[in-house]
Amino acid sequence: MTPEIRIQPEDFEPGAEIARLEGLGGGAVATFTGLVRGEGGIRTMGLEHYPGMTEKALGGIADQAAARWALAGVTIIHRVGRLGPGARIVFVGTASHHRRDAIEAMHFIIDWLKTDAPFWKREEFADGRSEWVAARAADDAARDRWSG
Amino acid sequence: MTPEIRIQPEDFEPGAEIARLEGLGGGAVATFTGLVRGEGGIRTMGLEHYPGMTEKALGGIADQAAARWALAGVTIIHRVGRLGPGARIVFVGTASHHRRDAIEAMHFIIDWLKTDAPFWKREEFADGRSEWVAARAADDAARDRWSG
Amino acid sequence: MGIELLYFAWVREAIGKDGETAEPPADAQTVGDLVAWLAAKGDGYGEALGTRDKLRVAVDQVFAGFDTPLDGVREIAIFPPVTGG
Amino acid sequence: MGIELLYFAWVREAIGKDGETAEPPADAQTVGDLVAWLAAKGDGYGEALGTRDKLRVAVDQVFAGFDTPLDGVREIAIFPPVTGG
Repeated sequence: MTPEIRIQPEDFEPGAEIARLEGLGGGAVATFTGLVRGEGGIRTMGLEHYPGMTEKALGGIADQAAARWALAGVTIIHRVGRLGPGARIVFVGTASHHRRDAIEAMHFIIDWLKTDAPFWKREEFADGRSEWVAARAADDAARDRWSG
Repeated sequence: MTPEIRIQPEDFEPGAEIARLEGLGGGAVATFTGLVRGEGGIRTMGLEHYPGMTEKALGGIADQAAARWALAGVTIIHRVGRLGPGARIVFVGTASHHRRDAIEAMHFIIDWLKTDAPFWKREEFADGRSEWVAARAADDAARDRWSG
Repeated sequence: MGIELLYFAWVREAIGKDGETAEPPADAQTVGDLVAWLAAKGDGYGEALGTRDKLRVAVDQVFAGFDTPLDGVREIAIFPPVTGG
Repeated sequence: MGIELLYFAWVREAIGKDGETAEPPADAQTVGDLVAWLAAKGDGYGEALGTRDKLRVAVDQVFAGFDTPLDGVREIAIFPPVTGG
Protein backbone atom coordinates (compact mmCIF):
# COMPACT_ATOMS: atom_id res chain seq x y z
CA MET A 1 0.00 0.00 0.00
CA THR A 2 1.71 3.20 -1.17
CA PRO A 3 -0.15 6.27 0.07
CA GLU A 4 -1.04 8.95 -2.47
CA ILE A 5 0.08 12.28 -0.96
CA ARG A 6 -0.21 15.61 -2.70
CA ILE A 7 0.45 19.20 -1.60
CA GLN A 8 -0.77 21.58 -4.25
CA PRO A 9 -2.25 25.03 -4.88
CA GLU A 10 -4.78 23.55 -7.33
CA ASP A 11 -8.24 22.33 -6.43
CA PHE A 12 -9.01 18.59 -6.52
CA GLU A 13 -12.08 16.51 -7.36
CA PRO A 14 -13.36 14.35 -4.46
CA GLY A 15 -15.26 12.19 -6.96
CA ALA A 16 -12.10 11.37 -8.90
CA GLU A 17 -10.23 10.60 -5.67
CA ILE A 18 -13.01 8.28 -4.51
CA ALA A 19 -12.98 6.52 -7.89
CA ARG A 20 -9.27 5.75 -7.48
CA LEU A 21 -9.85 4.34 -3.99
CA GLU A 22 -12.86 2.31 -5.18
CA GLY A 23 -10.64 0.76 -7.84
CA LEU A 24 -8.33 -0.75 -5.20
CA GLY A 25 -10.91 -3.44 -4.52
CA GLY A 26 -11.40 -3.04 -0.79
CA GLY A 27 -15.16 -2.53 -0.94
CA ALA A 28 -15.23 0.20 1.72
CA VAL A 29 -14.13 3.80 1.07
CA ALA A 30 -14.24 6.58 3.67
CA THR A 31 -13.44 10.24 3.01
CA PHE A 32 -13.16 13.58 4.74
CA THR A 33 -13.20 16.89 2.88
CA GLY A 34 -12.46 20.15 4.68
CA LEU A 35 -13.40 23.55 3.23
CA VAL A 36 -12.85 27.22 4.00
CA ARG A 37 -15.87 28.50 5.92
CA GLY A 38 -17.17 31.86 4.84
CA GLU A 39 -17.95 33.13 8.32
CA GLY A 40 -16.81 36.26 10.11
CA GLY A 41 -16.09 38.20 6.93
CA ILE A 42 -13.18 36.05 5.76
CA ARG A 43 -12.14 37.09 2.27
CA THR A 44 -9.27 34.66 1.80
CA MET A 45 -7.50 31.95 3.74
CA GLY A 46 -3.74 31.83 3.22
CA LEU A 47 -2.08 28.46 3.69
CA GLU A 48 1.67 28.23 4.26
CA HIS A 49 3.64 25.03 4.72
CA TYR A 50 7.17 23.69 5.23
CA PRO A 51 8.19 22.12 1.92
CA GLY A 52 10.25 19.01 2.44
CA MET A 53 8.95 18.32 5.93
CA THR A 54 5.27 18.36 4.95
CA GLU A 55 5.56 15.33 2.65
CA LYS A 56 7.50 13.41 5.31
CA ALA A 57 5.02 14.28 8.05
CA LEU A 58 2.01 13.21 5.97
CA GLY A 59 3.79 10.05 4.84
CA GLY A 60 4.54 9.22 8.46
CA ILE A 61 0.90 9.70 9.46
CA ALA A 62 -0.27 7.47 6.58
CA ASP A 63 2.27 4.81 7.62
CA GLN A 64 1.02 4.93 11.21
CA ALA A 65 -2.54 4.44 9.98
CA ALA A 66 -1.50 1.54 7.74
CA ALA A 67 0.26 -0.14 10.67
CA ARG A 68 -2.87 0.13 12.82
CA TRP A 69 -5.68 -0.68 10.36
CA ALA A 70 -5.96 -3.01 7.34
CA LEU A 71 -5.89 -0.56 4.44
CA ALA A 72 -5.98 -1.08 0.69
CA GLY A 73 -5.28 2.60 0.00
CA VAL A 74 -4.78 6.05 1.49
CA THR A 75 -5.03 9.46 -0.19
CA ILE A 76 -4.09 12.74 1.50
CA ILE A 77 -4.36 16.02 -0.41
CA HIS A 78 -3.69 19.42 1.16
CA ARG A 79 -3.90 22.70 -0.69
CA VAL A 80 -1.56 25.66 -0.10
CA GLY A 81 -1.71 29.29 -1.18
CA ARG A 82 -4.68 31.65 -0.98
CA LEU A 83 -8.16 30.14 -0.95
CA GLY A 84 -11.57 31.79 -1.00
CA PRO A 85 -14.64 30.97 1.11
CA GLY A 86 -16.07 27.57 0.23
CA ALA A 87 -12.81 26.36 -1.33
CA ARG A 88 -11.62 22.85 -0.54
CA ILE A 89 -8.54 22.75 1.72
CA VAL A 90 -7.96 19.11 2.56
CA PHE A 91 -9.02 15.62 1.53
CA VAL A 92 -8.38 12.35 3.33
CA GLY A 93 -9.57 9.11 1.76
CA THR A 94 -9.07 5.49 2.78
CA ALA A 95 -9.99 2.14 1.26
CA SER A 96 -10.29 -1.12 3.16
CA HIS A 97 -12.06 -4.48 3.18
CA HIS A 98 -13.70 -3.40 6.44
CA ARG A 99 -15.78 -0.29 6.94
CA ARG A 100 -14.57 0.27 10.47
CA ASP A 101 -10.93 0.18 9.37
CA ALA A 102 -11.60 2.62 6.54
CA ILE A 103 -13.55 5.05 8.75
CA GLU A 104 -11.28 4.94 11.80
CA ALA A 105 -8.10 5.28 9.73
CA MET A 106 -9.58 8.30 7.93
CA HIS A 107 -10.54 9.87 11.26
CA PHE A 108 -7.08 9.15 12.70
CA ILE A 109 -5.32 10.69 9.70
CA ILE A 110 -7.29 13.96 9.74
CA ASP A 111 -6.89 14.28 13.53
CA TRP A 112 -3.11 13.79 13.29
CA LEU A 113 -2.79 16.02 10.25
CA LYS A 114 -4.39 18.86 12.22
CA THR A 115 -1.69 18.76 14.90
CA ASP A 116 1.36 17.16 13.31
CA ALA A 117 1.68 18.37 9.73
CA PRO A 118 3.48 21.71 9.21
CA PHE A 119 0.73 23.90 7.76
CA TRP A 120 -0.28 27.35 9.02
CA LYS A 121 -3.47 29.23 8.19
CA ARG A 122 -3.86 32.98 7.98
CA GLU A 123 -7.31 34.55 7.75
CA GLU A 124 -7.59 37.70 5.67
CA PHE A 125 -10.76 39.73 6.29
CA ALA A 126 -12.75 41.99 4.02
CA ASP A 127 -11.87 45.00 6.20
CA GLY A 128 -8.14 44.52 5.54
CA ARG A 129 -7.24 42.87 8.84
CA SER A 130 -5.49 39.53 8.78
CA GLU A 131 -4.46 37.14 11.50
CA TRP A 132 -2.77 33.80 11.94
CA VAL A 133 -5.20 31.15 13.09
CA ALA A 134 -4.45 29.99 16.65
CA ALA A 135 -3.94 26.31 17.37
CA ARG A 136 -6.80 24.74 19.30
CA ALA A 137 -6.41 22.60 22.40
CA ALA A 138 -9.40 20.59 21.12
CA ASP A 139 -7.27 19.45 18.18
CA ASP A 140 -4.55 18.15 20.49
CA ALA A 141 -7.21 16.38 22.53
CA ALA A 142 -8.68 14.83 19.36
CA ARG A 143 -5.28 13.45 18.37
CA ASP A 144 -4.52 12.20 21.88
CA ARG A 145 -7.73 10.14 21.91
CA TRP A 146 -5.92 7.76 19.52
CA SER A 147 -3.17 6.95 22.02
CA GLY A 148 -3.49 4.00 24.36
CA MET B 1 -31.85 19.81 8.19
CA THR B 2 -33.87 17.57 5.86
CA PRO B 3 -31.97 14.37 5.10
CA GLU B 4 -31.64 13.33 1.46
CA ILE B 5 -32.63 9.66 1.28
CA ARG B 6 -32.78 7.64 -1.92
CA ILE B 7 -33.42 3.97 -2.64
CA GLN B 8 -32.77 3.28 -6.28
CA PRO B 9 -31.57 0.66 -8.77
CA GLU B 10 -29.42 3.26 -10.55
CA ASP B 11 -25.82 4.03 -9.76
CA PHE B 12 -24.90 7.33 -8.10
CA GLU B 13 -21.91 9.69 -8.29
CA PRO B 14 -20.08 10.19 -4.97
CA GLY B 15 -18.52 13.39 -6.36
CA ALA B 16 -21.92 14.91 -7.08
CA GLU B 17 -23.20 13.90 -3.64
CA ILE B 18 -20.16 15.47 -1.94
CA ALA B 19 -20.66 18.66 -3.98
CA ARG B 20 -24.21 18.96 -2.61
CA LEU B 21 -23.01 18.49 0.98
CA GLU B 22 -20.16 20.96 0.47
CA GLY B 23 -22.72 23.52 -0.67
CA LEU B 24 -24.47 23.42 2.71
CA GLY B 25 -21.68 25.54 4.19
CA GLY B 26 -20.61 23.35 7.10
CA GLY B 27 -16.97 23.17 6.08
CA ALA B 28 -16.57 19.48 7.00
CA VAL B 29 -17.91 16.63 4.85
CA ALA B 30 -17.50 12.93 5.66
CA THR B 31 -18.56 10.06 3.43
CA PHE B 32 -18.70 6.29 3.29
CA THR B 33 -19.12 4.34 0.06
CA GLY B 34 -19.69 0.58 0.10
CA LEU B 35 -19.17 -1.60 -2.98
CA VAL B 36 -19.76 -5.20 -4.05
CA ARG B 37 -16.51 -7.11 -3.54
CA GLY B 38 -15.53 -9.44 -6.36
CA GLU B 39 -14.26 -12.24 -4.16
CA GLY B 40 -15.23 -15.88 -3.97
CA GLY B 41 -16.55 -16.01 -7.53
CA ILE B 42 -19.53 -13.71 -6.98
CA ARG B 43 -21.18 -12.90 -10.29
CA THR B 44 -23.97 -10.71 -9.02
CA MET B 45 -25.27 -9.39 -5.72
CA GLY B 46 -29.05 -9.20 -5.47
CA LEU B 47 -30.46 -6.58 -3.12
CA GLU B 48 -34.05 -6.83 -1.89
CA HIS B 49 -35.77 -4.35 0.42
CA TYR B 50 -39.11 -3.61 2.09
CA PRO B 51 -40.58 -0.63 0.22
CA GLY B 52 -42.39 1.72 2.56
CA MET B 53 -40.50 0.64 5.65
CA THR B 54 -37.03 1.24 4.18
CA GLU B 55 -37.56 4.99 3.76
CA LYS B 56 -38.94 5.25 7.31
CA ALA B 57 -36.08 3.25 8.79
CA LEU B 58 -33.41 5.32 7.04
CA GLY B 59 -35.21 8.56 7.94
CA GLY B 60 -35.32 7.46 11.57
CA ILE B 61 -31.58 6.69 11.58
CA ALA B 62 -30.82 10.10 10.02
CA ASP B 63 -33.01 11.78 12.65
CA GLN B 64 -31.19 9.97 15.45
CA ALA B 65 -27.86 11.15 14.04
CA ALA B 66 -29.14 14.73 13.74
CA ALA B 67 -30.31 14.67 17.37
CA ARG B 68 -26.88 13.52 18.55
CA TRP B 69 -24.49 15.56 16.39
CA ALA B 70 -24.61 19.08 14.92
CA LEU B 71 -25.27 18.38 11.25
CA ALA B 72 -25.79 20.69 8.29
CA GLY B 73 -26.75 17.81 6.00
CA VAL B 74 -27.17 14.05 5.64
CA THR B 75 -27.34 11.94 2.48
CA ILE B 76 -28.14 8.22 2.45
CA ILE B 77 -28.34 6.34 -0.85
CA HIS B 78 -28.88 2.58 -1.08
CA ARG B 79 -29.15 0.66 -4.31
CA VAL B 80 -31.48 -2.30 -4.89
CA GLY B 81 -31.67 -4.91 -7.62
CA ARG B 82 -28.81 -6.92 -9.15
CA LEU B 83 -25.32 -5.47 -8.94
CA GLY B 84 -22.04 -6.73 -10.37
CA PRO B 85 -18.63 -6.93 -8.68
CA GLY B 86 -17.22 -3.47 -7.98
CA ALA B 87 -20.64 -1.80 -8.16
CA ARG B 88 -21.51 0.79 -5.55
CA ILE B 89 -24.16 -0.38 -3.06
CA VAL B 90 -24.44 2.34 -0.45
CA PHE B 91 -23.40 5.93 0.23
CA VAL B 92 -23.59 7.84 3.50
CA GLY B 93 -22.53 11.49 3.56
CA THR B 94 -22.69 14.09 6.31
CA ALA B 95 -21.89 17.80 6.52
CA SER B 96 -21.13 19.71 9.71
CA HIS B 97 -19.24 22.68 11.09
CA HIS B 98 -17.12 20.21 13.06
CA ARG B 99 -15.12 17.36 11.59
CA ARG B 100 -15.76 15.06 14.55
CA ASP B 101 -19.52 15.54 14.25
CA ALA B 102 -19.44 14.83 10.52
CA ILE B 103 -17.26 11.73 10.87
CA GLU B 104 -18.97 10.21 13.90
CA ALA B 105 -22.47 10.80 12.50
CA MET B 106 -21.46 9.13 9.22
CA HIS B 107 -20.02 6.16 11.13
CA PHE B 108 -23.15 5.94 13.28
CA ILE B 109 -25.46 5.99 10.26
CA ILE B 110 -23.67 3.24 8.34
CA ASP B 111 -23.44 1.06 11.48
CA TRP B 112 -27.17 1.44 12.16
CA LEU B 113 -28.10 1.00 8.51
CA LYS B 114 -26.32 -2.38 8.53
CA THR B 115 -28.52 -3.73 11.31
CA ASP B 116 -31.73 -1.69 11.26
CA ALA B 117 -32.69 -0.99 7.66
CA PRO B 118 -34.70 -3.70 5.86
CA PHE B 119 -32.34 -4.77 3.08
CA TRP B 120 -31.29 -8.33 2.26
CA LYS B 121 -28.37 -9.41 0.10
CA ARG B 122 -28.18 -12.54 -2.00
CA GLU B 123 -24.91 -13.64 -3.56
CA GLU B 124 -25.11 -15.34 -6.93
CA PHE B 125 -21.98 -17.24 -7.93
CA ALA B 126 -20.48 -18.01 -11.32
CA ASP B 127 -21.14 -21.75 -10.81
CA GLY B 128 -24.90 -21.17 -10.51
CA ARG B 129 -25.17 -21.41 -6.75
CA SER B 130 -26.75 -18.57 -4.83
CA GLU B 131 -27.21 -17.88 -1.17
CA TRP B 132 -28.64 -15.27 1.15
CA VAL B 133 -25.93 -13.43 3.04
CA ALA B 134 -26.03 -14.24 6.77
CA ALA B 135 -26.24 -11.42 9.30
CA ARG B 136 -23.02 -10.89 11.25
CA ALA B 137 -22.78 -10.58 15.02
CA ALA B 138 -19.97 -8.06 14.41
CA ASP B 139 -22.51 -5.72 12.84
CA ASP B 140 -24.74 -5.85 15.91
CA ALA B 141 -21.69 -5.19 18.08
CA ALA B 142 -20.70 -2.21 15.89
CA ARG B 143 -24.16 -0.68 16.31
CA ASP B 144 -24.26 -1.37 20.03
CA ARG B 145 -21.01 0.55 20.54
CA TRP B 146 -23.09 3.71 19.97
CA SER B 147 -25.33 3.06 22.99
CA GLY B 148 -24.49 4.46 26.36
CA MET C 1 -60.71 -7.73 8.98
CA GLY C 2 -57.51 -9.52 7.93
CA ILE C 3 -53.88 -8.67 8.57
CA GLU C 4 -51.57 -8.04 5.60
CA LEU C 5 -48.55 -10.34 5.79
CA LEU C 6 -45.32 -9.67 3.90
CA TYR C 7 -42.41 -12.09 3.49
CA PHE C 8 -38.86 -11.19 2.47
CA ALA C 9 -35.64 -12.94 1.41
CA TRP C 10 -35.55 -16.68 2.20
CA VAL C 11 -38.80 -16.48 4.15
CA ARG C 12 -40.49 -15.38 0.93
CA GLU C 13 -38.73 -18.11 -1.05
CA ALA C 14 -39.62 -20.90 1.37
CA ILE C 15 -43.28 -19.88 1.60
CA GLY C 16 -43.39 -19.34 -2.14
CA LYS C 17 -45.13 -15.97 -2.14
CA ASP C 18 -44.31 -12.43 -1.12
CA GLY C 19 -47.37 -11.92 1.02
CA GLU C 20 -51.01 -12.65 1.73
CA THR C 21 -53.96 -11.55 3.83
CA ALA C 22 -54.43 -13.67 6.95
CA GLU C 23 -57.37 -14.14 9.30
CA PRO C 24 -55.67 -15.50 12.41
CA PRO C 25 -57.79 -17.52 14.89
CA ALA C 26 -59.32 -15.65 17.82
CA ASP C 27 -56.86 -17.18 20.31
CA ALA C 28 -53.86 -15.68 18.49
CA GLN C 29 -53.11 -12.68 20.71
CA THR C 30 -49.55 -11.74 19.71
CA VAL C 31 -47.27 -11.66 16.68
CA GLY C 32 -45.61 -14.79 18.08
CA ASP C 33 -48.99 -16.59 18.18
CA LEU C 34 -49.61 -15.60 14.55
CA VAL C 35 -46.19 -16.90 13.47
CA ALA C 36 -46.76 -20.19 15.33
CA TRP C 37 -50.17 -20.54 13.66
CA LEU C 38 -48.62 -19.95 10.23
CA ALA C 39 -45.73 -22.39 10.93
CA ALA C 40 -48.27 -25.07 11.77
CA LYS C 41 -49.54 -24.94 8.19
CA GLY C 42 -46.49 -27.08 7.37
CA ASP C 43 -44.60 -27.29 4.10
CA GLY C 44 -42.84 -24.03 3.28
CA TYR C 45 -44.44 -22.29 6.27
CA GLY C 46 -42.96 -24.76 8.72
CA GLU C 47 -39.57 -24.55 7.06
CA ALA C 48 -39.54 -20.75 6.97
CA LEU C 49 -41.16 -19.99 10.30
CA GLY C 50 -40.27 -22.96 12.53
CA THR C 51 -37.21 -21.39 14.17
CA ARG C 52 -38.05 -18.06 15.71
CA ASP C 53 -34.39 -17.20 16.46
CA LYS C 54 -33.74 -16.87 12.76
CA LEU C 55 -36.61 -14.45 12.21
CA ARG C 56 -37.26 -10.76 12.67
CA VAL C 57 -40.63 -9.01 12.41
CA ALA C 58 -41.88 -5.55 11.66
CA VAL C 59 -45.36 -4.45 12.73
CA ASP C 60 -46.85 -1.66 10.65
CA GLN C 61 -43.36 -1.01 9.23
CA VAL C 62 -41.52 -0.75 12.53
CA PHE C 63 -39.26 -3.46 14.03
CA ALA C 64 -41.19 -5.23 16.78
CA GLY C 65 -40.98 -8.14 19.20
CA PHE C 66 -42.89 -11.42 19.01
CA ASP C 67 -44.82 -10.35 22.11
CA THR C 68 -46.45 -7.42 20.27
CA PRO C 69 -50.27 -7.66 20.55
CA LEU C 70 -52.16 -8.17 17.27
CA ASP C 71 -54.88 -5.70 18.30
CA GLY C 72 -55.27 -3.01 15.65
CA VAL C 73 -52.32 -4.22 13.58
CA ARG C 74 -52.67 -3.83 9.81
CA GLU C 75 -49.37 -5.09 8.39
CA ILE C 76 -46.82 -7.63 9.64
CA ALA C 77 -43.60 -8.41 7.79
CA ILE C 78 -41.57 -11.53 8.56
CA PHE C 79 -37.97 -11.78 7.38
CA PRO C 80 -34.41 -12.83 8.27
CA PRO C 81 -32.01 -10.44 10.06
CA VAL C 82 -31.16 -7.65 7.65
CA THR C 83 -27.93 -7.60 5.63
CA GLY C 84 -27.85 -4.31 3.73
CA GLY C 85 -25.17 -1.68 3.53
CA MET D 1 29.81 24.90 9.55
CA GLY D 2 26.56 26.84 10.06
CA ILE D 3 23.06 25.60 10.78
CA GLU D 4 20.25 26.42 8.34
CA LEU D 5 17.40 28.17 10.14
CA LEU D 6 13.88 28.37 8.75
CA TYR D 7 11.05 30.54 10.06
CA PHE D 8 7.33 30.09 9.33
CA ALA D 9 4.06 31.98 9.84
CA TRP D 10 4.27 34.84 12.38
CA VAL D 11 7.79 33.84 13.41
CA ARG D 12 8.86 34.57 9.82
CA GLU D 13 6.91 37.83 9.78
CA ALA D 14 8.33 39.11 13.09
CA ILE D 15 11.93 38.28 12.18
CA GLY D 16 11.38 39.66 8.70
CA LYS D 17 12.93 36.83 6.72
CA ASP D 18 12.14 33.19 5.99
CA GLY D 19 15.51 31.83 7.05
CA GLU D 20 19.23 32.30 7.41
CA THR D 21 22.45 30.43 8.16
CA ALA D 22 23.53 30.76 11.80
CA GLU D 23 26.85 30.16 13.54
CA PRO D 24 25.77 29.74 17.15
CA PRO D 25 28.36 30.34 19.91
CA ALA D 26 30.29 27.35 21.23
CA ASP D 27 28.35 27.32 24.51
CA ALA D 28 25.02 26.77 22.72
CA GLN D 29 24.53 23.04 23.25
CA THR D 30 20.82 22.55 22.51
CA VAL D 31 18.05 23.86 20.28
CA GLY D 32 16.81 25.83 23.30
CA ASP D 33 20.21 27.48 23.71
CA LEU D 34 20.15 28.45 20.03
CA VAL D 35 16.66 29.94 20.33
CA ALA D 36 17.69 31.93 23.44
CA TRP D 37 20.79 33.23 21.62
CA LEU D 38 18.62 34.32 18.65
CA ALA D 39 16.03 35.96 20.93
CA ALA D 40 18.80 38.01 22.58
CA LYS D 41 19.44 39.72 19.23
CA GLY D 42 16.41 41.83 20.08
CA ASP D 43 13.94 43.52 17.74
CA GLY D 44 11.96 41.03 15.71
CA TYR D 45 13.95 38.11 17.13
CA GLY D 46 13.01 39.00 20.67
CA GLU D 47 9.38 39.46 19.74
CA ALA D 48 9.18 36.18 17.80
CA LEU D 49 11.30 33.96 20.00
CA GLY D 50 10.94 35.39 23.50
CA THR D 51 8.13 33.09 24.64
CA ARG D 52 9.07 29.47 24.15
CA ASP D 53 5.56 28.19 25.00
CA LYS D 54 4.26 29.69 21.76
CA LEU D 55 6.90 27.99 19.63
CA ARG D 56 7.46 24.61 18.09
CA VAL D 57 10.65 23.38 16.45
CA ALA D 58 11.60 20.79 13.88
CA VAL D 59 15.16 19.47 13.68
CA ASP D 60 16.18 18.14 10.27
CA GLN D 61 12.47 18.14 9.31
CA VAL D 62 11.19 16.17 12.32
CA PHE D 63 9.34 17.68 15.31
CA ALA D 64 11.78 17.95 18.21
CA GLY D 65 12.11 19.27 21.74
CA PHE D 66 14.10 22.31 22.89
CA ASP D 67 16.49 19.94 24.66
CA THR D 68 17.65 18.37 21.38
CA PRO D 69 21.48 18.64 21.09
CA LEU D 70 22.80 20.77 18.24
CA ASP D 71 25.56 18.25 17.44
CA GLY D 72 25.37 17.24 13.79
CA VAL D 73 22.17 19.17 13.12
CA ARG D 74 21.87 20.73 9.67
CA GLU D 75 18.44 22.38 9.63
CA ILE D 76 16.23 23.82 12.36
CA ALA D 77 12.78 25.26 11.72
CA ILE D 78 11.06 27.50 14.26
CA PHE D 79 7.32 28.14 13.98
CA PRO D 80 4.01 28.43 15.85
CA PRO D 81 1.85 25.36 16.59
CA VAL D 82 0.47 24.08 13.28
CA THR D 83 -3.06 24.89 12.08
CA GLY D 84 -3.60 22.97 8.83
CA GLY D 85 -6.40 20.67 7.84
